[in-house]
Amino acid sequence: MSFSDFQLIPDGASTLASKVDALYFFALAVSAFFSLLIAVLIFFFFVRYRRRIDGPQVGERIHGSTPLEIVWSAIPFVITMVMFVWGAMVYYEKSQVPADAEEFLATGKQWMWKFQHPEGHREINALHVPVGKRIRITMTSEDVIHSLFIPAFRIKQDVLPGRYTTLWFEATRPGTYHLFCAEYCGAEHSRMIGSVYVMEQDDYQDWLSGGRSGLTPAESGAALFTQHACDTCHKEQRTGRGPSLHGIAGQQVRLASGRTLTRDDAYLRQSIVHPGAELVAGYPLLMPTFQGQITEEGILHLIAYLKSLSAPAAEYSPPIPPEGAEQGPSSADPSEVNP
Amino acid sequence: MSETSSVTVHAPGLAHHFDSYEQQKETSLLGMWLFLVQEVMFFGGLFVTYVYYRSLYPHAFNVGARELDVLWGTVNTGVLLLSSFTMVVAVMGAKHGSRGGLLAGLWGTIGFGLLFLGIKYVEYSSKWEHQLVPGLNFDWHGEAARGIEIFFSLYFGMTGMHALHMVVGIAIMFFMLRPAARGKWTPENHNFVEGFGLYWHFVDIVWIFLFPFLYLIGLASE
Amino acid sequence: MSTNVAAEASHPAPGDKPVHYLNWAYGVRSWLLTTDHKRIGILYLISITFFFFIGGIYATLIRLELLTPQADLVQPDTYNRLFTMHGIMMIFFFLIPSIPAVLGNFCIPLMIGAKDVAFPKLNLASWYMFMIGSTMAMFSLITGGVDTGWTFYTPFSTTYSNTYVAPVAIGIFVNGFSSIFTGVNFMATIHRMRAPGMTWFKLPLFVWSHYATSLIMVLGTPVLAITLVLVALERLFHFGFFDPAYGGDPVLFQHLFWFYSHPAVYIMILPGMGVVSEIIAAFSRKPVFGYRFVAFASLGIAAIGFLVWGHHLFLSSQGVYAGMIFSAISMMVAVPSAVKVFNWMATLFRGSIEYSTPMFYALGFIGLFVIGGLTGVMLATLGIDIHVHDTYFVVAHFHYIMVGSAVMGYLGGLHYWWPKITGRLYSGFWSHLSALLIFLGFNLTFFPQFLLGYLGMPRRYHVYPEEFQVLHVLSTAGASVLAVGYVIPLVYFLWSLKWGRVAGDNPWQAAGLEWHTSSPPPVHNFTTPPVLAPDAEPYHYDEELLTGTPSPELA
Amino acid sequence: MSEHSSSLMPYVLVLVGLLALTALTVLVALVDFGHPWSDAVALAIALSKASLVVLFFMHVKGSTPLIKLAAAGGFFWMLIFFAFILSDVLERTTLVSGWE
Repeated sequence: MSFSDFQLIPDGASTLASKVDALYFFALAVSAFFSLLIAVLIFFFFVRYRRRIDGPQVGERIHGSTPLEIVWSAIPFVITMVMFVWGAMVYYEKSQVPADAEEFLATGKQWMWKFQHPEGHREINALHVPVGKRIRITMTSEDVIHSLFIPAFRIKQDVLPGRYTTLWFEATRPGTYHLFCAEYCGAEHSRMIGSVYVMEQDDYQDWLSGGRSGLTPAESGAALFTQHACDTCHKEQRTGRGPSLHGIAGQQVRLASGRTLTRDDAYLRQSIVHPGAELVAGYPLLMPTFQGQITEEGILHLIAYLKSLSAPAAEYSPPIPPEGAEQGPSSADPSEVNP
Repeated sequence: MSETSSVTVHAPGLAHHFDSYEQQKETSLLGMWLFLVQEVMFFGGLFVTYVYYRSLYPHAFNVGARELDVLWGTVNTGVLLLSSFTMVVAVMGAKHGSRGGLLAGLWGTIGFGLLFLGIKYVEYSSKWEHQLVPGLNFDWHGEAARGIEIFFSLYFGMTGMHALHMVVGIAIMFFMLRPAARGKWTPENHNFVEGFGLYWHFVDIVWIFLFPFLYLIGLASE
Repeated sequence: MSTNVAAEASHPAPGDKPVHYLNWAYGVRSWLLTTDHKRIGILYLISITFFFFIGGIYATLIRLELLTPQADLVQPDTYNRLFTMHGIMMIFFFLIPSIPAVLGNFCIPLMIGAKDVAFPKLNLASWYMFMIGSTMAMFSLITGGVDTGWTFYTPFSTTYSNTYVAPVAIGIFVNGFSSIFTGVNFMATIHRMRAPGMTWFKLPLFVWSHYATSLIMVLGTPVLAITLVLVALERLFHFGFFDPAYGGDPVLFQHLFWFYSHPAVYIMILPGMGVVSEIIAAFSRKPVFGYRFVAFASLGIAAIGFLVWGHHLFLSSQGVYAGMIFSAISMMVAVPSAVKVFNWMATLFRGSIEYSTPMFYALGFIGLFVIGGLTGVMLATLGIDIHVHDTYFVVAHFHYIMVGSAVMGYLGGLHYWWPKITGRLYSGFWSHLSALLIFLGFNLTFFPQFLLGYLGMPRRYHVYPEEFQVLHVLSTAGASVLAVGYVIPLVYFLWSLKWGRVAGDNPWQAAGLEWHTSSPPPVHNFTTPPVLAPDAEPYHYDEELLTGTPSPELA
Repeated sequence: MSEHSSSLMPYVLVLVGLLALTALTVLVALVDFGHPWSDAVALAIALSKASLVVLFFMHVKGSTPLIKLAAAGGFFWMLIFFAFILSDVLERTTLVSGWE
């Protein structure tokens, strides 16, 4: 695509884009119709009923008409309800993340976007994605609120500190597209931008194999898990001082306060950063807080690792971290961690 | 306001733009109530914040509330209710032209109000000693620390705003003492006293809600 | 209505200089300690005009910076301060007080036949609150400004911004009380101070719209006040309320902020709608079509408008179903708004329409409001908002409402009541010219921004991709026309004070009590308190009314 | 406005009622009624106390309809404010298992 060409509608490059555009054109047509109607009426009445020296000096005393009022209340009501229902359908689709979507990770910080592919590739202010694949991005912020905005995909989602939000899309057209931060985030807000590169699937595979992949999020998480000596307490079997973490992600848990919660990403994050916030029933508070010690990216990796731990602990064998991952972790002395 | 004959020589205490004491009284009461509606929304913002975080951190709020002194809270509730009663005495005094009643009511209200603030001071300083003042002096070892920090932020935010309203009220009452002694307020026009009474009772009502939701939650379950 | 009004304006003996509210006393004290609603209106007029031009200077700098895609005029820090201070000045210190505190203050007691507002001292206190609040904001401006955006989103405002957030927040807090005092005063005045015979359905629609506005001021402003207190506590003392680092939730801040700040838009637009109803009736010489529907539409907009704030949070990770509820209710605001527009159209029908400056503004208001309102419906549509949220589409939309509509309404009202306020007429030619310039300049400035928004240009960017430049240049060109259009009225209004023709009591031959007293009005508004006959009706125009001098702009 | 007698007796009774309700709310707080009910009881007692103050100390009983409307309207609007803000947070914390 060419940036120099003057456009009125941006390129559409996702499955959602055509749906948003269709809704937009409908709303535009309605708006144009009523704007023109009112403009024409104003001009017509203004000319037709202008005061002339020899004409009537006062207007006709017409006080109103209830049927008319009902009609012109009902018409906008019906039209806006059509727009509401249609809009809600598009929004619902945007908010329902397909289960089979590949999970990318993103963290926003003043003033850059960091992305990570499921295969482990990391990018800053650039995102390479294959065409025709459903992709979801789990996002969080290191500092203030940001918002990931890809105009060509007609998609946008705020990125908040202390919380995970998700954005998903399926790209349909290869090309290079803008990526913006849409929520004002400070001095260099307008430079917190980048590019999305939509590639044919083969090209994407080439790109993946060309770059240095590094560790996948789960592998990085495994490394962090040992590096921070989490494994001294959280053992595979229930032999450690802390609960076993195998197969817990997404499951229900009973808390010391008596409530039951789902261990979703947000709960796992909170349990790492603020272990005391919601204690699991049956375990005393021994774990220190890791607030400020692990980056948001690292926490995302730990969660990915926890999710990779399958439930049947008996037959479970830990994933083998690729070479280079073990030096740091194994050297950490478990006794350093003071519960 | 049905009277069309304009009052050329104004009665004492009747502002120029009103036609009658009746209109003046109704208008001033309405104005005061509208101001209280504004106050309801002001404290409403605090209460909604409270409910919001309590639904996020139910356990922490119960634990945090155990750090407050139920006895002092109960005593203070009683003190404030008594001050509301003395305020009624003051308004009745003004209404019936009893200068003594008005002054006694005002002094009583000032006294109970100051007693309330004194007890509040004792409570605040004990929170300071226990390092329970968020931001300035906060240290909580143990579970649910973050929710407890929010609880105490709200505790100081809500009781602080309430105490500020009391300080303003007491200051106004000190300024009311002299005109009261000189008989400024008559049975025909004591709208200021009556309006101030509404304000004071409103401040009392805020405390009526603050007390159970800050001091009494989780008393049985924790 | 004139035949029904018992009291006519007093005409002093020839050669006698009439005593009115402007000349009965002179000196600074007589102004700064006045409790006369008319003089307080003038005080507000002078103050908000000052802040309008301050805000305008910021806007000019913003538009100049955006001429080019690079940051060549100002640095990012400066740019962020510019749009923040532009928003704060224009919204809190110009638009919100504009029509209510100037025209509402001046006209409501006159329109309902009262000697003053219910609480004259509170009215003066309101102006002092405004001055204290605005001075604190100005202090922050002089010492370095604020860069949070006028929305103060947390945790940026409470933790990350290095600018003077707290003084501005406290300034807006204090200024909020000016708004609350005005609202309380208007409501009590409209309830309790009406002249005998002035029943609810004889009130001018301007008064109805101010009643609705006052409701919002009283019910909404305190929530902003407490929110800003919490922001200040978190920023100054690190109390935990909104910053996730302390366990807070930034989305709660957005809820609390928009609970006031969305209805605040209706504080700006409703009085403008009231002005338009008055002007359309006066210059078509017809009763307003569907009077009761227009009156209740004001209340409807105020009530429904309170329940729609969540449409600012569609992408803030608000719940999906909560978003749908807010979207559906937002749509419903379109109904009373459309009712008003259609009723104004029907009022023009078979009118005797006079070409005059206030009428130009009123019709401009309607046209721009229609565009602003319809694009508002588009923004409330969840599916479209995903794309245009936080883009220039939003910027264009709210400028169509706040500048296109509210400022046009304010200027229209000022032109309409200027002869009543000052007793003088302004130049017909220059006022026509400036109305035209403002209309054209406005559209040239902001229409391209709709296109920019759908193309994906985010808000609050000081550098942008090059393909957006064409539209930005158009916008800046329009802004320069707009700026000229805004300066001209300042000149001819000031000129008219000394050299303008004497207006007479009722230069437009309009109905309405305010035209049945002298211009400028006497200190207590009416020499004899007016009484309305039982069969009096609002906007009653017939040939009997048309006595005296013909309309000045026709002559 | 209704003209009450100059007797303070009715107000003394209201005061006694308020103090009794204060004692009651402390006593019932010692009993665990389970999750929503303990709060509901505390809220009900607080509302009763507030009603006593509003109706008698603030003379809403016996005042004009307009004053009654103002008093009720403020409270009603605060409820709306609560309902809409909580619709969001409750959806996120209970309906959808959201952040905690």
